[in-house]
Amino acid sequence: MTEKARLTREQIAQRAAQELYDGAYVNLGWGIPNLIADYLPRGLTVYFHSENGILGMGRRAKPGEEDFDLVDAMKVPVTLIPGASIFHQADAHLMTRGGHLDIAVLGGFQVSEKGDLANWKIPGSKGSGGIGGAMDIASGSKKLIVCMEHNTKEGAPKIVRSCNYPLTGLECVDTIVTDLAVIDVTPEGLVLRETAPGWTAEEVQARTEAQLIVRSAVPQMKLA
Amino acid sequence: MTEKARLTREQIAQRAAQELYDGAYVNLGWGIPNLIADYLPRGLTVYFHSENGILGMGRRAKPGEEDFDLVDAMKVPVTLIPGASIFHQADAHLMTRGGHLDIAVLGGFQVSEKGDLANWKIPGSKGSGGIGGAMDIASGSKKLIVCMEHNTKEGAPKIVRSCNYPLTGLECVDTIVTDLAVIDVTPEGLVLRETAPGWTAEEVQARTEAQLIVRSAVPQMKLA
Amino acid sequence: MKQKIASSLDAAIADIPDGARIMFGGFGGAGFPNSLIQALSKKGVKNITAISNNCGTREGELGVMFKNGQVKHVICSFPGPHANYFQERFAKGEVTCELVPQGILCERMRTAAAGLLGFYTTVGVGTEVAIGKEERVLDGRRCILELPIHADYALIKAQRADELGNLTYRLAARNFNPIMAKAAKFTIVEVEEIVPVGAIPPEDVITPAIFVHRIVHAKGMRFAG
Amino acid sequence: MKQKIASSLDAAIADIPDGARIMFGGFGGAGFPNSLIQALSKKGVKNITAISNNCGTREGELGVMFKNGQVKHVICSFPGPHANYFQERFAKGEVTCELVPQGILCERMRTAAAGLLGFYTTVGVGTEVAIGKEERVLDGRRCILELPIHADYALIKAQRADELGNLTYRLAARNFNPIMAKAAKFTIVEVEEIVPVGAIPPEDVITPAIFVHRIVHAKGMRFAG
Repeated sequence: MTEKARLTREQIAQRAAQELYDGAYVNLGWGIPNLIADYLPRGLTVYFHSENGILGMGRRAKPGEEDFDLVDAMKVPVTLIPGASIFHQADAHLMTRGGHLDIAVLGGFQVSEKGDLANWKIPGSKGSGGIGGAMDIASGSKKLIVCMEHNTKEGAPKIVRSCNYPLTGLECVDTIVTDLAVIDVTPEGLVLRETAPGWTAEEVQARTEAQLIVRSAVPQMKLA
Repeated sequence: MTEKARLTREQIAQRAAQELYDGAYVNLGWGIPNLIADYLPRGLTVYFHSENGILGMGRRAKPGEEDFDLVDAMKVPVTLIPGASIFHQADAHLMTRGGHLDIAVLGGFQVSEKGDLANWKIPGSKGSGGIGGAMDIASGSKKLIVCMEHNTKEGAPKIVRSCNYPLTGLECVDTIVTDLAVIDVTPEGLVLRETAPGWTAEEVQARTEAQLIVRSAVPQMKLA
Repeated sequence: MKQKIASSLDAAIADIPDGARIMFGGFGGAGFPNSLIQALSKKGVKNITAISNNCGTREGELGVMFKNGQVKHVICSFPGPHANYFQERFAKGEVTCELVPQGILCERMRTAAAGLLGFYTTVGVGTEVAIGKEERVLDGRRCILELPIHADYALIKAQRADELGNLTYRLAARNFNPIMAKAAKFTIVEVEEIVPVGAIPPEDVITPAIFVHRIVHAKGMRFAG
Repeated sequence: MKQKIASSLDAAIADIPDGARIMFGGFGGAGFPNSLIQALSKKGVKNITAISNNCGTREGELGVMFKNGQVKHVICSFPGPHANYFQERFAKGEVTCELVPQGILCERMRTAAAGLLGFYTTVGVGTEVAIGKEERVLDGRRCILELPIHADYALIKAQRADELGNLTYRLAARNFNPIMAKAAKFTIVEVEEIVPVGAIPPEDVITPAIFVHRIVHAKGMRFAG
């Protein structure tokens, strides 16, 4: 059976970018989330936060323009927009934990039906692993969005009843954006908000371990 | 019986000033301690700390020179010396509690033989009372000096076996400078280091409730 | 861009309801949001819980709020020698007061700001401050558990804001203001000068705009000692 | 005035003994005390406990210390994709590692700096990070107790120092440096520029001189990604 086309990583980022709003303070994590800044809807001013003490990151620095004292959390030279500010790492995480960021977007290995997130370590992986800022960010953002593929390369569901990967945080995820769907974590459970173009709710459910709540007709994502 | 002359408040400050040393970071509390800056030995540079976020306070502002955004903890307009810095109140107390100040000097109502300090409230006094920065300062300075009269106006001893005034901190005082003596708080007990000019160790002990340890000959203070 | 600039002092505090928990910046006569306090007094907001280092200087600073009977509870470190309106109400039992060591007051607010739930300190052990608090031994030292202080609003004073809300302060007028800006749910700042976005170099910002929700221009007011 | 300026990088770290607990500033290639690390590597100090956000970039930053086997234990948040020398030693059991969430790493150092004894946080609850830590409920939320991280030394990088030790940093090279300066018993800073006392305006100082014990001039070193 050949599967229908899923969203590319860039399209996941593009859909997730629609969740941002004007004036929002936003942290973008490693992986797909880091692509979101490229798909910011026109006319929107968003203040991007970096764990190393920046609020108001602009676009990446162009070749020749790089200042290696001005890098994002992925070590990429960036620029500042007007109104940016610089502070130390403790204040940067006071912002993440303290509920000051409007939106944080993280990558994910698994999300549970209760909104638990696993995103920092693959079971049985070699080496020390590394946590970085993910646990602080997961704990305190007003809204946490997770961007990831809906299934592993082997086809296993990543939206599960209970995570069996090492956890990043409990009951912290608000919205999941995948290559198949947009799903909200609610007190009632996981609500299927949108499907990828060409996919039905039943097809998405078949690729999801956790039960999805389907309220009337589920619209398809718009990726203009 | 007419008592011999005791030190004036200014002389207590003058003796306490001799405990400071070049390059020291020092906080001076209300009352007698606040007079110490006037008796700083010549050639000494001391960095005075203020709880409202100043390190490197200089002399009080002269008339006409006052800047009411630059006041000490007693609300007196001050000046800055070269090398001064400004920070917020949380960082100011990170310094007091965290063991960063070399010396703090506080006023006192009572000091116990273990170095407990009572200095913020008189038992039975009306009103709310007020703590200010004293408890933070008492908890963390590398060396805490208390400046006070040796006895109350009624003649009661203020260096006692156990404080019956509301406490500021437990086992926090290192040295007591009074109008009769300099006393160190040691693991063995209160050691009489110096007496006021014209006073003997026995006379000081007679005006002290706590037992003083007298090691050989006790010198008299030098107030050149 | 969000419009954060209020058209007047009255507009800046118009939505503060009775019963609000409010932090007020300032220390030693410097850095008090006196214009905002005057507006709050005029509006007649009641049953306030005030979080502030002190309780006013006669009618000045928070004094007018106590004079008018607008405060029901205060969390402070040092009411101050001229807080007569506070002391009168306190003596009559019309205002209750929690005294907190000054640095611990800062830390409890910072704990709220940083999304933490409490901390252990040696400050206050064995004193009246420890009454009713959990005590234990950590690292061989007696310590007590202190809990965060949250607030609905912070009313603060800065020297300069850009239109986005990045702030700088003048000298020791900084004091409690940056901490309260971070700790409260909604921060209203009075400033002597509003400059365009970008006019404050990013490294010079003391309070980033993320902590500032409303800005109002006011000529600095000061009350004599 | 205390003389804090060391005559050379070697002199600046000459008294750091084997077994020392050392904090190292830096993040994302910026703000690393690379010249001091090189000197420490040359001196051959052993059995170090290193406290750092990450564990080096190949031989760069802390990498050389792991390559040479000078570190026995590391407290970090994210060893990093190019920390191959650390990972080799870790796999062989020659280095032990405590992983700490990045913001909690900051707070645990700040707790040491501020003379506090521990704090409660929701960060890490229900994860591997919580293993062996006290858990309780405060304000209706599950939280764990985190303890301070102390150090004998902090090795940090700043842009500019005055001769007294007041520091400023450049852009995001600030990162962990000001926190570590406050937390360690003895702070050694490498700076690109030393200016006379009084040259840094008091309001612009990021790290007050009270936290800085030794200053050494060094041309900034940087290692590619």
